[in-house]
Amino acid sequence: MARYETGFEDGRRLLRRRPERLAYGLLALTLVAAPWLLPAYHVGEATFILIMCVASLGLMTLTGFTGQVSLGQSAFVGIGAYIHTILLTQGVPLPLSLLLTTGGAALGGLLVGMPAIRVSGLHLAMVTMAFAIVCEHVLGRWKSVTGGHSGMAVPDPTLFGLSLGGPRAFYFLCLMVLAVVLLLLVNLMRSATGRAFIGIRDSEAAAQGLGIDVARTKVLAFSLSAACSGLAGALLAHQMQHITPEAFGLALSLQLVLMVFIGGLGSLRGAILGAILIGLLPSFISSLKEMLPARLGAQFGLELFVYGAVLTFFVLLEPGGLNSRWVRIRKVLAEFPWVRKSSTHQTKVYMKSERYR
Amino acid sequence: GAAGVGDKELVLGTHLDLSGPVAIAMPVIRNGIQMRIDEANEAGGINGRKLRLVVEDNASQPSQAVRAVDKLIRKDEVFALLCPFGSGPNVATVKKAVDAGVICFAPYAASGLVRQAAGQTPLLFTTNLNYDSTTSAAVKWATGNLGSKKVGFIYQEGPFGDLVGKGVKAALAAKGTPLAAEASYKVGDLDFSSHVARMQAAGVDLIVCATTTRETIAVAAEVKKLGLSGVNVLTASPGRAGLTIALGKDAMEGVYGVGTWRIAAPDQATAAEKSWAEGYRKRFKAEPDDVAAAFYDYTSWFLQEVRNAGRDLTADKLVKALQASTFKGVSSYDTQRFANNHIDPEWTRVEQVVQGRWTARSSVVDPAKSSL
Amino acid sequence: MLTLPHRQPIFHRRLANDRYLTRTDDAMTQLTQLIVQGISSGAIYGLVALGLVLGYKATEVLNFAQGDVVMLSAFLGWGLVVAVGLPFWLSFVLVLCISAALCFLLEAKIMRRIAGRPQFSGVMLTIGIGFMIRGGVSMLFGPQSRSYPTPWTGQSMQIGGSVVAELNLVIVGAAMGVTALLYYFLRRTTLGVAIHATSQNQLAAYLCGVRVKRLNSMVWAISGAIAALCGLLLAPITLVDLGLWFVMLKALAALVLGGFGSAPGAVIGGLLIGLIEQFAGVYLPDGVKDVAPYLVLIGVLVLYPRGILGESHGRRV
Amino acid sequence: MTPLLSVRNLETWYGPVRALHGVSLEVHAAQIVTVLGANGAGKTTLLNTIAGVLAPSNGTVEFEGRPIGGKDADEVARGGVVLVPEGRQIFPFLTIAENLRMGAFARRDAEIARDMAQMYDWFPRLFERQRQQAGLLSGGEQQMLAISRALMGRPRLLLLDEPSLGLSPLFTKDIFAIIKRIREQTKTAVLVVEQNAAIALATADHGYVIELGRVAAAGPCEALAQREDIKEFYLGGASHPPPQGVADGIRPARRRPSWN
Amino acid sequence: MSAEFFEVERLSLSFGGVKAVRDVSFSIRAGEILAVIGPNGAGKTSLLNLITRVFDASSGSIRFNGQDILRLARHDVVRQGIARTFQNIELFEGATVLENLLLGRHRADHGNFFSQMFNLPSVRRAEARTRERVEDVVRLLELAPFRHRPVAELPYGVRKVVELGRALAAEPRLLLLDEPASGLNPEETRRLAYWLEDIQAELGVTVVMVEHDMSLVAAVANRVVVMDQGQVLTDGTPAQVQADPRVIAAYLGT
Ligand SMILES: Nc1ncnc2c1ncn2[C@@H]1O[C@H](COP(=O)(O)OP(=O)(O)OP(=O)(O)O)[C@@H](O)[C@H]1O
Ligand SMILES: Nc1ncnc2c1ncn2[C@@H]1O[C@H](COP(=O)(O)OP(=O)(O)OP(=O)(O)O)[C@@H](O)[C@H]1O
Ligand SMILES: CC(C)C[C@H](N)C(=O)O
Ligand SMILES: [Mg+2]
Ligand SMILES: [Mg+2]
Repeated sequence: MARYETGFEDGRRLLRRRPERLAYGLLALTLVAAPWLLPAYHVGEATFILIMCVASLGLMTLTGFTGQVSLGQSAFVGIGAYIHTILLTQGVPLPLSLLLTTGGAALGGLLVGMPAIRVSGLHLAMVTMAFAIVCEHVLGRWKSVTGGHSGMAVPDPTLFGLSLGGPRAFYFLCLMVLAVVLLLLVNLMRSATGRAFIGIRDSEAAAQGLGIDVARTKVLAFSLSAACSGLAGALLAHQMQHITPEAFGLALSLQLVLMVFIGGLGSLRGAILGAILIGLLPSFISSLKEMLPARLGAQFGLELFVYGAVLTFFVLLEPGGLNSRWVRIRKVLAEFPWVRKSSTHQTKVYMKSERYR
Repeated sequence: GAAGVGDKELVLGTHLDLSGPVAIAMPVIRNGIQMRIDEANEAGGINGRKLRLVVEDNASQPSQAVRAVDKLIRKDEVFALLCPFGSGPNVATVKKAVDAGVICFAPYAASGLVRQAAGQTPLLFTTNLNYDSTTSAAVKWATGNLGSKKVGFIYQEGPFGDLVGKGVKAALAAKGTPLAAEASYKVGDLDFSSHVARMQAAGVDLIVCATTTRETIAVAAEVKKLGLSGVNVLTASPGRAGLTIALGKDAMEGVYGVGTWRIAAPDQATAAEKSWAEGYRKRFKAEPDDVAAAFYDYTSWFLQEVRNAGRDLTADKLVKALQASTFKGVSSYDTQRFANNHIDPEWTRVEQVVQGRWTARSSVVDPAKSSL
Repeated sequence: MLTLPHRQPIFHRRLANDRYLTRTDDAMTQLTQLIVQGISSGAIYGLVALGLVLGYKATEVLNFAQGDVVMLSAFLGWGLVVAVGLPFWLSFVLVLCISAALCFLLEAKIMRRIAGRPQFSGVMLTIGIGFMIRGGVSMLFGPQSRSYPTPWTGQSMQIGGSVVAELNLVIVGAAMGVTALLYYFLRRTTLGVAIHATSQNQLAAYLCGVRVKRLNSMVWAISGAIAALCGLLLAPITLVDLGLWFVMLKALAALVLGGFGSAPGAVIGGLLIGLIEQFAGVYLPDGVKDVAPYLVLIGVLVLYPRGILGESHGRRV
Repeated sequence: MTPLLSVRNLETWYGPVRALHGVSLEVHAAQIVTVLGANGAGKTTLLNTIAGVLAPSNGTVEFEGRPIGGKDADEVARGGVVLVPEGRQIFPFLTIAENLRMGAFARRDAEIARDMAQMYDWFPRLFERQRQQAGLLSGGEQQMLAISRALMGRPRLLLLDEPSLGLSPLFTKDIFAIIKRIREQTKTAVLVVEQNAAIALATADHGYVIELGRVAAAGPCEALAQREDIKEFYLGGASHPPPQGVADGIRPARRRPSWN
Repeated sequence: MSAEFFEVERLSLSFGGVKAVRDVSFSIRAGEILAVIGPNGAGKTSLLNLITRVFDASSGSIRFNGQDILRLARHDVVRQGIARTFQNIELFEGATVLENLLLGRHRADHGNFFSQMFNLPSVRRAEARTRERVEDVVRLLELAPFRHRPVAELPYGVRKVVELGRALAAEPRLLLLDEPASGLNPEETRRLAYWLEDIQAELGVTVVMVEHDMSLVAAVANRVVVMDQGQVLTDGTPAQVQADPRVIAAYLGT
């Protein structure tokens, strides 16, 4: 059956066509060259976004692929940041600490996931939200270990005696971590486990009927996403240089959920696009402010208002998320000279209850 | 020249909570700073430079503050951070700023912790009194003068509450009495009945509050509602503000507070205070407020030394100037100076709301040198 | 139990250094005090949660902006009473109407567009709208806190030996009244059944001739009015303040605890959380109070995944 | 005589996909009309468009002389055109009785209770289970519920999308008998889409065959039932047993699936 | 092989007061196609749900290849070689036809989570094998034109076929079908009959099929079990049951 094998291998290849390979190659080059092209501030922002990408990829596996909405992701980011900081202070070398942190967060995800999977949908969102609130509280109260609300200073990242604390070096550390995480997730998503995730999202009954161990797979997804978030937390700790519990509160959870949602559920690319959009918003807003007339720019609440407006705009007008827009653009580009006028016929849609999934 | 020091312009930055839980307290702070800067610019700038203030939002979120400070340092290339707000945000960012050689002046935050986070640096100048030493002095005063025996503590979870608590405990430890009860709340909590009930259950006769505006009022009102007539309420400095009375009205009557700056009632105001208030009203079409005055003052102090540091401005020069400076502003109790990079002496006194006005109950002292 | 209201304007009694004997409270008084307090603060959570239940019932959207509507209403109340100078009760009615109209429009113009999308889109959208409301209010009114007098400000009475602010009674009364009305409306009227039906299968509801769009908007309007009620009742307790939306977190917990989509459940959940907070606040170590409702929430949901009064949604294949 | 329902040149799109390419048909008062067609021909789309579930992008739908094309489904339903949709669409957490009462939502007359008794009489299984959540009914029971809920609305035009789906042979016959009886008693017109062409053609007066979103044939049912192509495609399995070839291993040449 | 291949004994199920299945016993020989017919609400779907462990039986036993199914964990039933389709189609709406079919093979997919993450050669080989089997199903059911179409867009009839394909992809030894012909027109039903023949003859799969379309039952079933009110009314060849007056009265009509 060699016929299928070749076809199939082609189908499974990551970058199928020449133009695609070219585009991604260019992207990689740009990312590598970026620290020299951008001013220092933007390198910092880019690093921040890379970190957010790692965290949002984690949530995407859970929410976008497995259909389990979690508002507790900030807790795992926090756990990661704290474990990593504590390990580093204890003198554990950076690579080992990153691994241990990832493992620790995965374990945390496992422990939270096991009871949490008993509920689903909005109930799950609420349980995980409660968990995040409790977790932040514990971080703030457990003074002997976490330094309480005054937080902890994060040691500089060093590798074999070399400091990675500078903006460029740290940018590359984050870029590398993101690349590895992305590659592993891409692999996972195109294999049996990834398909099982999607199956559970679309119909638990059918998934069960196909012999997928629903409980186990859900816990796995939880654990996986916690691991990514924890890893992101470790990097974030370096980015912040000083961590306090409030940094890992509900607001961060909401941001992450917004990233995967606005990026487009069920696509890793969406997670990254979402992280870029949401990650850039604050700086976008602050530069917007500078352009507005001083009276308006100085208004209190302007940030919040614009932030909300952008969210509303994207949720309303990009139902498939940024990813679907991207796919459409790519299609137009691919068919370029023959631009088909897509007839936009409004179809009526009806609310579907999700209460009996 | 140094970062932010241009030919015609001096760029300063700050980060405030413009969209977070404490945004309510920001307009006055911002107005106070802005007013002084505008005045300086209207007078032709300082040493030939106009001043430009870049305001960023930290939403009281340390992580957002980190990014805001990154932007201020790297993109706007500010010369100094002027009066950034919030303990969490400042603790998380101060090291970053001073490491980059940016002066951090007068953060409105738990000073002790900010200093701890900053490490050994000459670039940090805190003007906010230490919550622990001032509160400690006030609690000692209360045990002496009000005869308080059992002390309870209601505090905001976070660095601010922690630091006030340290002061309360220090004062009690000196007396050899333990803290009778403590109850924490999170920013955003609306209901303080259980906190007060806890105090009541422990039978306290003095409740020390590490609270800001709304919570101070809520605690005071709850105490009144329950008719706990032998119980005194003492609020740490953030709750002791003109605003709490303006909003809390009757509920605030009789509450004690730890003073950090003068709150001038309109009819008792000095000429300087009156003209300042007039200027504020004109500029912002709003009633002036003690916090605004305080931040106006801090900005004044800063600008005064920028002028003294001369046209050839560098961080080092300004640090030297500041260390050598003395200052007494519209709202200062007394002349202040920086010693060991920190405001010294820490003038404070105990006040009480009497007929809708913060009224002195003790003399102004420096808690490090003498007790109230 | 209800001894006669012994009305006393409480804020005018003491002066600066007055010192009275500390009241000796026996454990019983303390207990009743806590229960009364717990019920009255729980009632507010329940009331906010009720508004959430309604919106959820009809459109299966969990309105995360509810807390912001509460906050907005409080500001509107301040605006009408203090800035415009209208009498309290007129403002009261006006605010209810404005908030209802606003939520009506919100559903009709915005929420409707995401029909058929995953449930969580509604959450995302209302979060965005909530931000806009919060930002808008602080741009319009400024972020400062403020207060205004209500008929209940500062009034309190004695019930069974413990002091209760009249406002708390009003709140409890309002919560009970609204719950009873809603319960009757949802269970006993054709329109109520239609709301259930619409949420279960919107297409089928259309096919039965239900004016789904109007119905949904109307239900949102009612939930807006409830939010306004909460805002107006909360304002005298807590000041008119941007932070009012925080009540949303507790209301959410109440809603989930009681079982999504159950009106009595929401109120029970609210009361439960109110009581838990009070008791944890006094009898458990410091700090536990803040997380106690959430710990209970996690525990209850893990044991009863549908909440206390949640319907079971068996699905067959 | 003007028809009760007249559909002219109806065109419906799903986003970029055109599902109906200009369909015209008529239903007269008290007439039973059937629509036949292969999978994906657009039958469901047609009924949904008439009922207002989908919006047409072209063409007109008139009911009793008034245009109803593009109106919302609830308005169409209140106007007397009631659809039993594909896939049942019951209210899963309401009881059976509540489901039926929802069918009469738009009615204000006093005869609702009587009609309900009538439904229980026709569908005794529903009577037995009237307090049970509808979502727990068996597939066929749900279909009964969907049909009787539509009847509770006392439609003047009843649109049925594959009413026999999941019903036992006996019950399929019953349903069509009921349809006929209703037509006799109340002059209700019926437009029915059906895979079981044999019974549909036997019951209906007039028939349309839709292929790929177009009307491919139309005429009185007797005439349609005689046509060879229709016999082959639509009556094949129903009127006579399948070719013996299946058992013998000799198969008739496979027709390409209609979706190619 | 003998009657032991699949055996249901005195199986009962009740929901509160409703006795959906009462003391049902029957057995299937390997390679047989067994049709289950009966009036609406007779308990046919419930029977399938019992076999695939969606519901827990109140009493009775189900033996498959000497294994007691009722003792297994839910997801392990499939591992024993039992696959099913659903009456109301339970496809993964958000996925393409191909993905649905691949998911059908989940139980045969090997390799742990880490080897999948690193896309080790063993995983690549397993994936290739999986895809190969799925392509066989695509060919058998003529699904090639829809391979990459999202299921949500497909008409009812095609979805039915996709669901059948998904069950087949699991390479079951026992296939449970719930009304496979509902919603299909006679032409399509005839095609289904061929496929079922193929499935039986070429793949050697045993089939239990709940069905109302007697033309299909008559064409492919070796044996028919008639259920009524949760009980077995009678069983026999298609011709026998079609002639049974009780079956005519309760189910077929005249
Ligand atoms: N939601 C949708 N999105 C895109 N295309 C659709 C959608 N629904 C239906 N279609 C397409 O429209 C065409 C007509 O579908 P329709 O459901 O009307 O067919 P039908 O005749 O009712 O078929 P069946 O007998 O299977 O019910 C089909 O080709 C189908 O693929
Ligand atoms: N979860 C449940 N709770 C209560 N009753 C149920 C449940 N599931 C099924 N029933 C009842 O059990 C009976 C048998 O249902 P089942 O679905 O097995 O019937 P069926 O033979 O498949 O019918 P059909 O041919 O209509 O699909 C029905 O009367 C149904 O109402
Ligand atoms: C500065 C004070 C008013 C308290 C403030 N909330 C802080 O974070 O410290
Ligand atoms: Mg159809
Ligand atoms: Mg069935």
